[in-house]
Amino acid sequence: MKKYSGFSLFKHSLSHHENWQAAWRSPQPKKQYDVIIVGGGGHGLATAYYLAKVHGITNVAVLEKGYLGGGNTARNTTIVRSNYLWDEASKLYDHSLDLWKDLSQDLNYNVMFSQRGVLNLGHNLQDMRDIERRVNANRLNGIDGVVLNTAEVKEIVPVINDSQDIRYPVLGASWQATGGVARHDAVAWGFARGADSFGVDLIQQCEVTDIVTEEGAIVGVQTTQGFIGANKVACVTAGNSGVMAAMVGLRLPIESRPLQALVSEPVKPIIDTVVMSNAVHAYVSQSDKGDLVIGAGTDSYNGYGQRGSFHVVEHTLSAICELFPMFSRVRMNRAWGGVVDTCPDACPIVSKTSIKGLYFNCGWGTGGFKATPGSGHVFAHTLAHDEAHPLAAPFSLDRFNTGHLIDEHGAAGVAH
Amino acid sequence: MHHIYCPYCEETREEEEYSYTGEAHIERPKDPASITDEAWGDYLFFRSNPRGIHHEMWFHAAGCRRYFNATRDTHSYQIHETYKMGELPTITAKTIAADTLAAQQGDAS
Amino acid sequence: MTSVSTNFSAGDMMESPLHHHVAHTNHSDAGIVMKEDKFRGHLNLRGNPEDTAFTSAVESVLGVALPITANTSVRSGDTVAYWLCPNEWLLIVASGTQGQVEADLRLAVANKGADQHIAITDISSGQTLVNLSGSGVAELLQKSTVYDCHVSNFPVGKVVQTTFAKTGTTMCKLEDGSMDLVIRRSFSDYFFLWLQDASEEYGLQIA
Amino acid sequence: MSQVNRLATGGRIDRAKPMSFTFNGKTYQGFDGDTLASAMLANGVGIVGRSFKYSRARGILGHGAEEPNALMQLHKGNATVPNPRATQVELFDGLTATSTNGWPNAEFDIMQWVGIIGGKLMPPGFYYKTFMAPQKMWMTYEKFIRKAAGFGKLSLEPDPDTYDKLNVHCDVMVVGAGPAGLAAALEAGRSGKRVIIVDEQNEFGGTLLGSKQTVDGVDAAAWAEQATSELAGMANVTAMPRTTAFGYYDHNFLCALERRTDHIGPVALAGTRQRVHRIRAHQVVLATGAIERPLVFGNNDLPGIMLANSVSTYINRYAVVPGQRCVVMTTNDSGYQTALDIQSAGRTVVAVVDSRHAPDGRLVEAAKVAGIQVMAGHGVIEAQGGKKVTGAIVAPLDEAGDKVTGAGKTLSCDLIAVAGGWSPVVHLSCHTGSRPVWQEDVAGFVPGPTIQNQHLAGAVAGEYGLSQALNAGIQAGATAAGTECAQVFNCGDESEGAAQALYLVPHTKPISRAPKQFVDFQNDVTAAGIELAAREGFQSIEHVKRYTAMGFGTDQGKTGNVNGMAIVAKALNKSIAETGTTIFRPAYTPVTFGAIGGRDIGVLLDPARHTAMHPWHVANGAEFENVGQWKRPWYFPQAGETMQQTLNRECLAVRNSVGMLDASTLGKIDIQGKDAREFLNRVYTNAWTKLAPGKCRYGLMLKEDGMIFDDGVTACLSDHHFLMTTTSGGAAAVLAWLELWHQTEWPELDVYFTSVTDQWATCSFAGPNSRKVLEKLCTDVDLSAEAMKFMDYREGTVAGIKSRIFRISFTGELSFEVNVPADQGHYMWQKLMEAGEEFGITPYGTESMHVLRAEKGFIIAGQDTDGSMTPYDCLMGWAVGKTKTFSFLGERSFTRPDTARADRKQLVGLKPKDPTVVIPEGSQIVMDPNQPIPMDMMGHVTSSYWSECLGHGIAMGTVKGGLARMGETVYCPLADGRVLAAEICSPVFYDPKGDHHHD
Repeated sequence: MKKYSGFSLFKHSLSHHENWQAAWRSPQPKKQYDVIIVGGGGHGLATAYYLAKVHGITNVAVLEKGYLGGGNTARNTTIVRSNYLWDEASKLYDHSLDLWKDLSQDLNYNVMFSQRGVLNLGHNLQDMRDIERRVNANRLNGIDGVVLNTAEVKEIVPVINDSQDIRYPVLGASWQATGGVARHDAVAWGFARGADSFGVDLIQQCEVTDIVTEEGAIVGVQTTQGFIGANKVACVTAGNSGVMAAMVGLRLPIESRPLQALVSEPVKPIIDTVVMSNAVHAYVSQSDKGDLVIGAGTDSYNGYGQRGSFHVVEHTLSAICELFPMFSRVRMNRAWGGVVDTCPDACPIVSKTSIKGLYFNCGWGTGGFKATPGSGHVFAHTLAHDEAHPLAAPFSLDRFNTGHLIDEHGAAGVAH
Repeated sequence: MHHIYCPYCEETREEEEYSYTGEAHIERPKDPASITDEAWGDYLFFRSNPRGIHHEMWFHAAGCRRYFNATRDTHSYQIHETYKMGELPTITAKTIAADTLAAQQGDAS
Repeated sequence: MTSVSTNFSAGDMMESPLHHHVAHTNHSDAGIVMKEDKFRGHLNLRGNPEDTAFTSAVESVLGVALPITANTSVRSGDTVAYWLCPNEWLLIVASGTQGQVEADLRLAVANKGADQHIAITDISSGQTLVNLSGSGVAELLQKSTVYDCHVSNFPVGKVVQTTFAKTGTTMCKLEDGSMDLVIRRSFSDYFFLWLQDASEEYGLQIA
Repeated sequence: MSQVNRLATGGRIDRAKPMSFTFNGKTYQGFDGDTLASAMLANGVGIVGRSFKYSRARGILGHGAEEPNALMQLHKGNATVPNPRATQVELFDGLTATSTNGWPNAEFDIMQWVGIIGGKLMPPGFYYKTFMAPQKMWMTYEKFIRKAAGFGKLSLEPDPDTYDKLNVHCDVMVVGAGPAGLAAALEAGRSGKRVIIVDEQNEFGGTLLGSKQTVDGVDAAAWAEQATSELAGMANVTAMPRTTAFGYYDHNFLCALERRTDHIGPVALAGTRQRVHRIRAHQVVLATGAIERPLVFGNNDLPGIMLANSVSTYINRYAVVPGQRCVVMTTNDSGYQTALDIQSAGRTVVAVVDSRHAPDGRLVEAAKVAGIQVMAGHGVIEAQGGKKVTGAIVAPLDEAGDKVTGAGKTLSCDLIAVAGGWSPVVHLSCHTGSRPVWQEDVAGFVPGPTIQNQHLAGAVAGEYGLSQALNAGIQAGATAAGTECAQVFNCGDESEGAAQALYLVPHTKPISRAPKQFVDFQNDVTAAGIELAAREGFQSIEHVKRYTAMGFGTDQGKTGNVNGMAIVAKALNKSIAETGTTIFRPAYTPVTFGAIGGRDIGVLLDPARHTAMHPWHVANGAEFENVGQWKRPWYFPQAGETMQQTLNRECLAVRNSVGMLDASTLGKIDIQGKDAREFLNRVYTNAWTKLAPGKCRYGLMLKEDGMIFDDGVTACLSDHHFLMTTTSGGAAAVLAWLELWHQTEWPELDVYFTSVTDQWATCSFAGPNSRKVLEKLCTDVDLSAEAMKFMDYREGTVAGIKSRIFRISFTGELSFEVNVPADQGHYMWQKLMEAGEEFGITPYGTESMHVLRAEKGFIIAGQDTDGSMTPYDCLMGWAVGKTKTFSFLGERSFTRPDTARADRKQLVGLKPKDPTVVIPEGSQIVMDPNQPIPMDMMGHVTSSYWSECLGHGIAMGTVKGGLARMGETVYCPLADGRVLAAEICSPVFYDPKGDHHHD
């Protein structure tokens, strides 16, 4: 892998950029791999990267039915934070946040991780109790966070409507200064380039049509490019996890729902941080291009259509206009949907299964982007050792049978 | 924006009148005490979540307040039928596959 | 403690949900006229429509047969019955008679057979009947409800339960083309705020 | 300044209505009927803005929704609107506009030097390759990058306008009122069906308005006027100009934005500025037309290079010729029409440069007859000029259009009209998930298969000819309306020559070294950039889009996408059909946030629900709390009181005499039927079989996972009749829950549920004197302690009103609840206040209610529980029936391994060691305050108050294994550094034996 730098840019400019090498190879699939990762989104690519880098397992293929990073990685609102409520979840997300901090250097790819801070607004007394509880838990876990009152929120986001006479006034917020946003596509491409440099085969346009087992153990997958053998198959297929599970007769505690997001036309910078409000279902930040990037709530029904219903967008934009009255005259440029794999407790599944050699990493719901490096990192450990990474252990499938759920609805909500 | 036929109101109504209430035909175990934790967990949380034909429940919240079932394609969002509680679907993934096959054979002949 | 007494005259024991919005008009030729039909008796009736003992008992009290076709109503003098779902009706009767009607219904049903599974619930105070008329009503309803209220889809006598802005309503079209709406009490202030806002371009008269 | 480019006659402008406007501070004149763009062109305005990345000078390219360059900052102050396209802004007198980029202005932009000098260092993806070291510096780099972000600016003031929505329904919805759409609407309208036809422009007609063709012998524009007026005369047809269908959602639901006042002034003087029509259609006819493609050659972004069809439109519709000496470059016959239009406007056509070697259509012949020079087999390979085009380098091309085959020569000109073929406007058809398909014979993507009731007509389906469009339109209208139609239009426009598909005009230099060949103007995406992306392995069309930002602009690639996709395909040695297209998403053109929000803002954002006594609370100075949608009195401050003083006063009144709470918001469900008891047995944790009429019982409701979902008191009114209460926020969910189980699992149980939350107003008054207050008003019920016991229910007359009286208590004091029909609630409240006056009856709100119940250790579901608490976790095992025959909802979950653990978090009382302290709610609880971070958190404080009657702070909280830890000390480390100690105790702080409420 040729290193990227300001110097390399200058050098290539002299030859009219005619000599850049491909960021990754486009190999033909081999007959047999040690590990097959199904799903070339951010989580799958990160898993491949850490498998190779940390565990030295490089005979790995990532099979992607479309194009790399083309699912929810390409469709989310790019928020990164770790201020979850429960120990299990906050430690996992904070592990991820730690990896984010050095990710650009580690990957030699600028993922534009920008720690511009995340506000979670409270609009009623119970919201504020929950915020106090969550921030206190974060603080005692070593995760940064403070509780702000309305005036302090206004100081950070001067354009916010701080009137107390509105229907759901801003009573305060939690503030995680180390949270922020990153460039979603770059995350997928950076991990892809990194994994490829270790010899991982990234195979696009290769859809897995069946998972093949013998005597309860994995032997490979059937794909649109033929059979590919492996003793370990890791499904990192987000919204399509249920479809994968069904191939081996499993059901998952997951429902796939549309989640919509939208951007405005680019405008001059007006908001520097990420502002999230579970109570009124509105999340907004502004990209470096100037778009207001806005997340809506999930649609209530199961849907793989990568689109949702208009009333959900209407609901979100009325809340946005209420929180930011001057946004009313800006215009929506584009709205789209992703397919989110939602779990009953709003926490992921990073787990072995009853089939030997079959693993699932899914259920990240509305909040998977922030977990990308952490998810890949712990899942790679699980794959390499056939035993859960300590941070991943609480997220096993059997919690749905024992009852040991980690109910993050308060902190995750429909938050991104 | 779904447009859904309510089998009780006998009219097609806007999505905003309804709420979606999950997979249909999941029966509560008759004797919960006698089943394993695993079986109970399956009943509570595990769902088929198909990409394609799905039998699911909707609640006509702003209308007649009846629950009913729908056979809907979760990818195209086409609603093939709705039917009352206690009834069984007449259209399933199997019947659609058979219809498709028959149509193809029809084309071929 | 001394409390501020709020606007009660002696003997004025009853306040309808829209009590606070007194008759007035903001436009000489208002396109929307709202009239609250206060204190009507509202009874929720449940029973099996296939049980003729039940339906005939109800008919004997109301003087008309219960509507058993979806989305329809029957009307007789001060009494109107709305179909709500296959085993549920809203009976709106003359003000103050709801107690008697309920008692009569229970008696009539009991007389027809002891095992009748029915329910009658007085909800007269929990909701109110509002009539909207005027040249702007069709468009006002388009602003307010997702249901198609066009005459081709909403003939006289039809009853529809649907959304009204961010609350719900039961609507019935009258002979004169106006629309009766049932509004829940706790949402009535919101309803009125919405109505005021939505009727701004037509003018609003409170009759 | 005079309108140098305005023709003396012709066009659809009203020369009798001159209008002045300013652009970048300079005043110009235009006419009614102009767009801002046509007026600027009439005045010879060249540079309208600067490009995003390289700050290159840009002029107007198109005449409608496709325009990528002419983004304006319109109006001033709070009315300012960022980014509308000048081509879509109707001119009005006094309009002000500025460019959105360029400093000090678009004409003399300093940033262009960054583009010129740094441009070579900014190929696609350059961000990803640099600014990495050190990582911490990224935020600093980013600060500078952000300075260049965005086009227009937002005002910091609230929007002065309002917006609304209409829900509309129709049989046939026609999108687009060009020839195909008009024909479709006419046919559907004549059938009597309910028809809606919308068009984004100010008048119907589309291309007919800028055309010199005829329809059945009638002048095209005149035919459009006839059709429009026929539609206007049909009562069943709603015809809406200035209305853009911007989204097509499932099951034939479309959204359209109607601009009601934007053509009149910056702010609506009356009514709403814009209106969203939410349209449910049975059948949809898409007649959205096609957009002309520009041609990709060197410096093809210079001001003065325009779409040929746009040039024709400016001439014919607006009487503006945007140049003196024009070169037309075309790949098909339509460019010849533009050449003819220019010539007939009296300007010079230097040449028609046609990439085809043997063009031979009707229009080609006409141009030749008119004496226009045709350079067949040639292409404009590069434009020359600085701030404006001054010349075109024209060179011979090979037949395939792949190579320059000879020496070029420069044609001097100030306008290059480019006709690169047509791209059907497939955008709406994509919104519901249908993928466009490449159709080689029309050299464009056309809408793909769909399950919507969708019909296509005209150029959107690749039917580019006028007769074709009209005939397709009338047939689509007939099909959609379910009629048959034999009408056939004839426009005499047969015999067009075949078009050549040319997506990149070759240069003598390779792509990477040629002058910049722009594909997507707004985002400065060049052919070289696309080629580089392919070289770097970004082979999917979606990857190319994301890597280069092609199609990401506010025009969503309307002009550039197909050229870009073709260039990708070529770089990858694939066909366009193989590489495919990106998918278009709503909105077709950008839509104002405020319009999508509609009227659901301010007080209408969400309904505020009020009780019957609300006016009293307002009049008596209550502060309110939002509980779900309800507005509940939080506390009733008196002059000079702090909130704590108010609470102390309110609580002491209850403890010492009597206080009154409006409890009307509690959910109430009327349950009737002979199986009501059995049903309650199944949904509640405790037993209901033996509850006698006239008795009440507290019940806990669980979800099937065993966790507390809701709670409340249910009264047995008669053997088959119960009244259930729920939490204020949970009423709707509980009713839906009961219906769910009844309708899906237990339909055999004879039971009916009816919400009576709004029916009953509830005055809850508590305190040692509460009986005395009630006795003053109620004479027909024996209220004595012996006759009416704790948890008894009676019907009686209170203040002359038939009431339901409950002796239940949430405060620990003797307490009654009087329920009256809500019509009489306000009256009852006043009567009770009057009756209680001699006892100092004190109204209290939810906060004092919380304190009083916490003193008694009563939980509030949702505050002390969070969806992870079982009854046992809340020390409420007493409320769980152990011997019920039916396995009630949630029971099975108790025995799951995790739920059965002994060290689960359990709800306990917490008594601060320092009696003056109130531990903040939400504090986390640890056992060892000196443990370094991360600390082992044992639980958290769920409720905490100052108890005036006890004289110390009290709290409830969850603690792991808390039940077995009575008497132990726990610690709450606060954010401010304090560590508060508390003792684990029973949560019942006040009157543990319950003497008071049993009195």
